[in-house]
Amino acid sequence: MKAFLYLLLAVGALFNGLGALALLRFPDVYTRIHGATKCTTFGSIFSIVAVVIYGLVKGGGEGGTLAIHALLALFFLLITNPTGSHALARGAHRAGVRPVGAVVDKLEERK
Amino acid sequence: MGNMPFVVSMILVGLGFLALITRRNLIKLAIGISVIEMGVNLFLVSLGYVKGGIAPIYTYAPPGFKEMVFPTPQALTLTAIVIGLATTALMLAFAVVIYRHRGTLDAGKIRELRG
Amino acid sequence: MIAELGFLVAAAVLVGYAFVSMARLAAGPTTADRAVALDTINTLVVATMVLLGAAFGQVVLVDVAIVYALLSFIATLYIARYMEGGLK
Amino acid sequence: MTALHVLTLSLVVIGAALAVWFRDLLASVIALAGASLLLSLEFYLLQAPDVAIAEAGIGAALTAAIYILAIRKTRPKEEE
Amino acid sequence: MSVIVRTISRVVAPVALAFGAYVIMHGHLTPGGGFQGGAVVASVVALLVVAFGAERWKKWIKVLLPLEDTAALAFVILAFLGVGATFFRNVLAGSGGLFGAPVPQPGPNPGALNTAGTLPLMNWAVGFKVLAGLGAVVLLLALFGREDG
Amino acid sequence: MKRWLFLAALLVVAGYLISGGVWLHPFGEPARSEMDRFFIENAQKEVAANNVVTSIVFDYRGYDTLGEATVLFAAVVGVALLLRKVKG
Repeated sequence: MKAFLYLLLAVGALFNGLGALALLRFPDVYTRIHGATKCTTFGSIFSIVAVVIYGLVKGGGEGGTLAIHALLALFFLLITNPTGSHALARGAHRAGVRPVGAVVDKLEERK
Repeated sequence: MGNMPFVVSMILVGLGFLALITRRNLIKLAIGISVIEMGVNLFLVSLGYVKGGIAPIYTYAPPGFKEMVFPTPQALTLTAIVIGLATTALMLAFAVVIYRHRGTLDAGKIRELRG
Repeated sequence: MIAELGFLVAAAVLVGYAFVSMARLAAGPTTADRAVALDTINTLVVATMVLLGAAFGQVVLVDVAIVYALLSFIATLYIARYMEGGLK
Repeated sequence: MTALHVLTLSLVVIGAALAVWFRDLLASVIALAGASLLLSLEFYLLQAPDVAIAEAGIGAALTAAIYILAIRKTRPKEEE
Repeated sequence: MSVIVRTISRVVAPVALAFGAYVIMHGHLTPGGGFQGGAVVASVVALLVVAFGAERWKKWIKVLLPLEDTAALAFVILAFLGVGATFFRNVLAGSGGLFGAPVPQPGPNPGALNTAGTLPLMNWAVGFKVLAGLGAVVLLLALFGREDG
Repeated sequence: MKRWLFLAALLVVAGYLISGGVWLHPFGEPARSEMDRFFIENAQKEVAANNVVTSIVFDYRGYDTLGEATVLFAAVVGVALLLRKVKG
């Protein structure tokens, strides 16, 4: 059980680290949005699910409340995080930021 | 570690004063005041911290707890944060109205264009 | 079942990643880069808060994480709307 | 514990310094929002969840909102 | 803003309102209270302004500004309830009526909702005050400077 | 000359502030604790609230909250007076 929790935490930390690395290494805004948002959201799922399982195993009123509240936090994170990234990518495109090294911009051609 | 929260709150206050002294944009001055506010809030809350204490809430507290963090500075900080937002909004409203009337946000130029 | 230490270490690692995001916030050439860094810090802090709530053994602390998860994207929306040229 | 305190406090100082240092007002506001976010994490570590919720609700959404609205109504750059 | 943001805002705004009500209602049991819950609900106003535009909510100012005054009045009246003994005396605590139950047992406990006397009522008053004040501030700043005012 | 004077004054103020932080009483061991211990021990009996902070905000130190409400009211009235367009 404990090993499983540690495995979940390690996977979560790994994916969050990949997201942070993407933020540092990728060349332009759109690839950074892609890497950072996707990896951190996916890694946070693992981290929070570890807390949920811990709460469920602990049981009682305290553990159940912990599991429910952590699941609520995960649910809201999953709803709001992609929305923010979508709005940000759209705003960056409207503001005139162009992708680095892009050969064709289909969104621009449609206008 | 040592007294790091106190030192950090002092550094925040110093940074805010630096912004207030060296910058002339009115919105930047509001940002400097916000930074000072952050420093003061951090100072108050860290004054009430007790080593090994838990949050001052009895709901689902761990059964064998020894200490509780002191609640009075937290109560004072709580009101200070809301007041801070309200006064920041008042400052920004003044900045917007001044820009509408004078066409500039520079504090020095506003003083020259008196009348 | 002493997993609290694991939660604490994982939280410290996540806060360490926030340094990388802060570097992008400092360096980012455009406003959008900085906003992406802010978004990443938001997600990392929410995960950290949930982990620390379990590590401290205090259930009531997790409410803070819910507030952050619910409200942190409003600032991102304002920045995006500003860059689109709205909010006139 | 100590390591978490040190990391979070350094991040708060970096965020506040960036907020003071940037010339672009929007970037400055973004750095201020980041510093406020990490300050809320520090309140959480100092076992003050009430203050952390207040700082979360106000620092995450409302401060950035009113600053960006005010910048939109005025000039985005700080003139030299 | 785009359709995606509007749809998600329609989902998130009621949920955030409900969570703000939870934070205000459980102010005497869990972290939270009038200030925090009011800030959460005022953030919902900010979300609606950015997602749907400010003109749509223009007439809300006429509601929010009087609501703030009314909530302030309610808070002062609640404070005057205990004026026989002292100002801000908690007269309802332990009286056995509404919100008058004593704490289940001293020390750590799961908590019960109808404890704490006038504190929940004051939480609601201050919550309405903060949400009305900060929401009105955001709306006024968003509406300033438009031609149709 | 003026710049050097400014830098010197800055250094003096920064040194003053930081030494004040360093030589305060140690972090985690508050100097005076009678009032807070009274609140922590008696909040459940007197106010019947589990959250000690709320019991302080609204009961023990209610005057602070009254003053806060006044300041918030004044700030909102000021913003409304500044930004509201006068009709007619």
